[in-house]
Amino acid sequence: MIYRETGQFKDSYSDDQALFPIAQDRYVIYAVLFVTFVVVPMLANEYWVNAILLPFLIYSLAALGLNILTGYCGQVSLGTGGFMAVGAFSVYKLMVAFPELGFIPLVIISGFITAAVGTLFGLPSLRIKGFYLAVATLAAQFFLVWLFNKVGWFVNYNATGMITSPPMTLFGVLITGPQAPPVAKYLLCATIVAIFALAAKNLARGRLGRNWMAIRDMDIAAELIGVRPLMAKLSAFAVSSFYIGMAGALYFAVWLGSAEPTEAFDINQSFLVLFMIIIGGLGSVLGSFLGAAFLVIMPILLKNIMVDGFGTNTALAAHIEIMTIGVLIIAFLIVEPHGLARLWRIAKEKMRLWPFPY
Amino acid sequence: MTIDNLSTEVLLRVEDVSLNFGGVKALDGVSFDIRKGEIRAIIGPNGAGKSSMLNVINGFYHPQRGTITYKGQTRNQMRPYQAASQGIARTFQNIALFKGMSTLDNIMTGRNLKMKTNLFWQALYIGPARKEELENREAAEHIIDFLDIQAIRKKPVGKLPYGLQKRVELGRALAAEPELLLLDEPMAGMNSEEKEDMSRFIIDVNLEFGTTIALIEHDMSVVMDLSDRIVVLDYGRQLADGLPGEIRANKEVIEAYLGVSHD
Amino acid sequence: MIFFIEVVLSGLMAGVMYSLVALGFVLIFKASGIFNFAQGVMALFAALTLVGFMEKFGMPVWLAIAGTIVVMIALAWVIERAMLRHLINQEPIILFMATIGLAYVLEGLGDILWGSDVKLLDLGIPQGASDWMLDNFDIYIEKLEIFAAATAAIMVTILAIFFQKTSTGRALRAVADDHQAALSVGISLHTIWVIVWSVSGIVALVAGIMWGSKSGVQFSLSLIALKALPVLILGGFTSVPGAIIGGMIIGVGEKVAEVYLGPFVGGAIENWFAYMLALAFLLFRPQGLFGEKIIERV
Amino acid sequence: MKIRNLTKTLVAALLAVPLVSGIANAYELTIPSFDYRTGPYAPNGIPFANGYGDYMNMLNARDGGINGTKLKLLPCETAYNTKRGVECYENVKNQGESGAVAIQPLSTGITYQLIPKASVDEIPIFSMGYGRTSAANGKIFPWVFNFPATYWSQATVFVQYIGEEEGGMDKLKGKKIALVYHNSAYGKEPIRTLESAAKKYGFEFMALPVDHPGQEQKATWLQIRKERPDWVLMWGWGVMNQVAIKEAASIRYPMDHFIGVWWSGSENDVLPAGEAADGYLSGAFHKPGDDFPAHRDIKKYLYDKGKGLGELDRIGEVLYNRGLVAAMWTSEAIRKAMEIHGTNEVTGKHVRDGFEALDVDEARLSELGLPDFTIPVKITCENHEGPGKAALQQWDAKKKQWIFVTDFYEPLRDITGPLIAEDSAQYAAENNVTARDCN
Repeated sequence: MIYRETGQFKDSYSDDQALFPIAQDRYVIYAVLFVTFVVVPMLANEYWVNAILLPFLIYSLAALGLNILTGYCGQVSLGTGGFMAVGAFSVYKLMVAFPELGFIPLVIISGFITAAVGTLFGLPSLRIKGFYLAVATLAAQFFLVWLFNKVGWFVNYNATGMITSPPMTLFGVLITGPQAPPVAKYLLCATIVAIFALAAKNLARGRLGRNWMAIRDMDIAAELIGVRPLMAKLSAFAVSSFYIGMAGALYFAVWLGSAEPTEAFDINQSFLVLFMIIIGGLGSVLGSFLGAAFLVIMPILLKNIMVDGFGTNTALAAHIEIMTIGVLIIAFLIVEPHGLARLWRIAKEKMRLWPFPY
Repeated sequence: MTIDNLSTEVLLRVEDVSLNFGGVKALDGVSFDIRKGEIRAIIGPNGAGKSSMLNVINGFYHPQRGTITYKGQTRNQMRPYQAASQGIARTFQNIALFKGMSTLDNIMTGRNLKMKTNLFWQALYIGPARKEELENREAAEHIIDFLDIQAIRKKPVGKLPYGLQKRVELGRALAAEPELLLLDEPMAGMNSEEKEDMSRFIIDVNLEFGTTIALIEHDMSVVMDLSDRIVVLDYGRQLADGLPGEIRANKEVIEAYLGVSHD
Repeated sequence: MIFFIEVVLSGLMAGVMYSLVALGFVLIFKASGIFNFAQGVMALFAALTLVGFMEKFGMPVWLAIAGTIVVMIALAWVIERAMLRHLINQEPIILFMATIGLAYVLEGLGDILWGSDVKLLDLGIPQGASDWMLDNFDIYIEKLEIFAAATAAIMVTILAIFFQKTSTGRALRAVADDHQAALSVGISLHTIWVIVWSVSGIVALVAGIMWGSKSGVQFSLSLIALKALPVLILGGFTSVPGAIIGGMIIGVGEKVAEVYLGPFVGGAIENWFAYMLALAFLLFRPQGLFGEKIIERV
Repeated sequence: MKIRNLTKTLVAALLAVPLVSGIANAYELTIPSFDYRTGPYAPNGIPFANGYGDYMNMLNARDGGINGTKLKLLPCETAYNTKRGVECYENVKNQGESGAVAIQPLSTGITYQLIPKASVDEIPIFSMGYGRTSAANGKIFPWVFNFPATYWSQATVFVQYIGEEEGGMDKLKGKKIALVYHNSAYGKEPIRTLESAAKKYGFEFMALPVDHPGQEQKATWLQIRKERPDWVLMWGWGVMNQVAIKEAASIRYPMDHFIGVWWSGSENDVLPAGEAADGYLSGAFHKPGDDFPAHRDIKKYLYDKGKGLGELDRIGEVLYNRGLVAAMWTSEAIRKAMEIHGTNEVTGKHVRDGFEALDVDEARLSELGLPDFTIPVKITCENHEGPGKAALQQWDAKKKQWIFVTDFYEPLRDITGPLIAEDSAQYAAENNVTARDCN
């Protein structure tokens, strides 16, 4: 009976509208935040930050973005890699041109730039639906990557088209570049992700979120009750791209430190993020995190266990690794097509009834 | 309900509307009006063009010929959301709820047009946005009480039994506080008591909120009890238009419609 | 002028090569509404198996091919057993995701079984430019691609006959139109799926052979799937002729663009141009060139 | 339920990483080997990794490591993917007592990735003939070494060869040279060099990009057929090479006027084209074949005992030898480091000094059982490119082997020099690095 809301009466709608109406959920969240911002920074070593935590956080942000578009608004997109590139190159140009603005504002500006681009490429969604749209967004993917690869201006005419993130500080602490202490990088990303995850949750439970879901579930009916498809879809594209753009900015500036468009933002990037939200759970903020965690950690985990643990040779390990991932994906989908997030909810339901299941 | 409380102010007038899909005539020169505050029934056999008529009224279909005059302004085309924003709401023949969302959210979506705060406030979920959400939650809760569906407030509608889904859909339409409410077979596939409940709701809506209602229904007894006036369609043509009594008496109608079995 | 013809011709040929891959997608999507992401990897897997049979077991070509076909059918059966039947009536995107899982599995399996080196695939398919064309008309066409075109033609004919004449074929179409209907006339969805996946497995083998003899059999083979996607949206996910015609349009379009437009913008525009072209088509026909019309009702 | 598993496995991950660093009895030198035995470029990655690993293991088996200190080869699969490269780097850099003593990233992307990190973690990056060309400037990039020659030097070598074939550099005027390149950072490397060479010698230069992976190059070769360049250079990788060579053959482009970079000159690249590839040229800085004492030792000490990483009959392939020569230079740098710092317990920091003082001449090569296997290399503080020389090898389809057809050319430093200065200056400016003093 650890998890039950009986006895928790809500005497106002505002209580009921609260983010986590059930007390236990609130405690869980506090615990998570505590771990994220206090425990992890104390424990995490460089390997954990650079190899696991940073990619996890950054992909979570990207997944959040895509989930808004695909999970909530039902528009499947495979342009994520391209949009991340927009964010990355925007922040690069800005960092070189206006370092005085400070890193976080620059990241947010890059987000807005990406939002604009995303909205532009969202226009076809007004006519094209389903997988047709999905494949059509690949046009964005390939075009954007080509653009950044071709136009010298984006890379400040670097001979090879590589961009390297110049060192920047926040509150006097380095947060980009090789000298930056891992913990600083981690805290920066964690903070941004936490804030915007909250924002996403708010949007999702508000009017905009409902309109998105209405379009997703039955666009015709939605239009007939006064949801403007144009506004709903484009706003979804804009918000989604905003998130993905910021993710791209952090991905390049904080995590990788240098990037080349053709490799760092290729089509696999788009697929990876899409997998994350499907496995994690479409239309679920929590799902975005679970999906990212799964696809970031699982491969490394398998690799470490096999290679370091059992001394399997790297090639075989890599092959087994990819097969295992594949099998796990299928297994998950069979067990719970609605993703890890749903599994979590079911688990909670169980706990709610336990030990008296009736 | 009865003739005397029937105002004469016309809310909506349909004039000589024709609609065809690739040669097939769905509507052919249909003309009738709906008066403020009345319950107007549209009947006819399957494929008579009843649903098409509603779709024309709220702008989902665009008639090739004819005009629609709503609240004094005449037009022959408008986008559905414009219709909605001018106070036309509707329910659907085969339920068109947002299956992934809870009852409450469905109804809140219905209030979409009443809500104005912008993205940024919503993202913060404080100040105006929060206030707005709460106000509209209040309103939504009224409808929930009115339809007596408190129990399923948080349930995803996809899993609800048919009768309840119909009810939620009505709720979603009411949430918009419409002037004109279009009901497309609100009682299809219901058992007799569910039908009774539904009829009661419709009448209450009409009386309490003074909402004008246009309804399509097959069940003659229901139609005859509920409606103030009835228009009969058959294969897109307008067969008759009048008070329930007159329709009941109308020979043509009896032959064309009441005669034949309707399923 | 000659050169332009040349460009168009090789565009057409390249297009057919794409169509070979696209066909597999179409078959499965048509019959089960599944967007089979694994199609490319299936081509790779088939080709690997074929080469493996020939190299490791020294089988003659015909036997190796027969063997590979058997393998692909077995694969289809396993896929249906282990995966599809547990995912009946799921949303398309879930099924799509599942096929991605499948792609991963096949990718790993193929490497483990047959290794990751480049393997020569020589079935005696004519290679290199057609000297006759080159000498007489100074037009450059790959023999292999002419061969591929011919194969594609034959394959489409066979498929057409299969769909129109045979009872199984009709059953498949029934399923494509309406699952319930199909079930009601007493066709087991399971058998249907096994058949479809087998057929597209064989199509994948053909694609694998063609691309394999072009560039040697290696991992990159699985990436040709990306070349097939614009063909799909342009031709429509559900149309076999669409896959062919779409392929040709894409092929010609991207080649002409690359040769005549590329030099001015720095080249390598083929990829995105193909998608842009398809996108442009979609704006006029949201269901693709030959896809079934989408009718919205309430 | 699934969730619980996930958390469980998470804990496992925590344990999995330190597992290795735990075991350390005698002092061992951790030698990471960034392999790619999977993914689209595996066919090239595998032989290199085998050559690199075999040589190190052979040193262990034959002389018990370097000066008696064992080498611990630490393979890590990157799949030629930058993101996995990051994980590999973080994973290997602190393992063992020594920590990673030198890293061979084997990917331009990963190299760029590690260049800034290297100086912080004090691990030398040895990007042998690839990566960031301007890293040749030791004043700006003290931790990066890209000897024996950069792409830019190589490009100028090709230009010289072409000049010779045409009968003098002056004959280059009015000639047309095309570059078919992998549309990525790696492929774009030579463009500026060739452009300025074109300016200097007055030949016409056209660049034709090919997108990854490059199975479909019709358009590219149609353009070549139309423009009829006198020479075609190629900066290709993976399947792109095979397809390009086939296409070239099909349009009857003369193979002996088609020159590939040294990553486009392995058996993998020419074999699929069969007879048609005969006469194709490529850059090289080491000999092919297994007819060297070192190779015999590898067979004797490893393959005869079944400890070899690859297949016996593939020893001596071009990419295998490339891995081997990389291992040789790395081990020599370590040896040098031990000599300089007078200890066998060297770390990355020391090995960097070893690289910077590296001097492997003919005599030393013979001692190592690799008589004139490659060019003598001498590294200095400011010059991390070393000789910058390259030769050309030609494919003999009958014998199925590569044959050296030229001596080693000096690069045209008057062309590469300014470019390197400019590019390294830009890097220094963007990352506020100050050039160190080398005197």
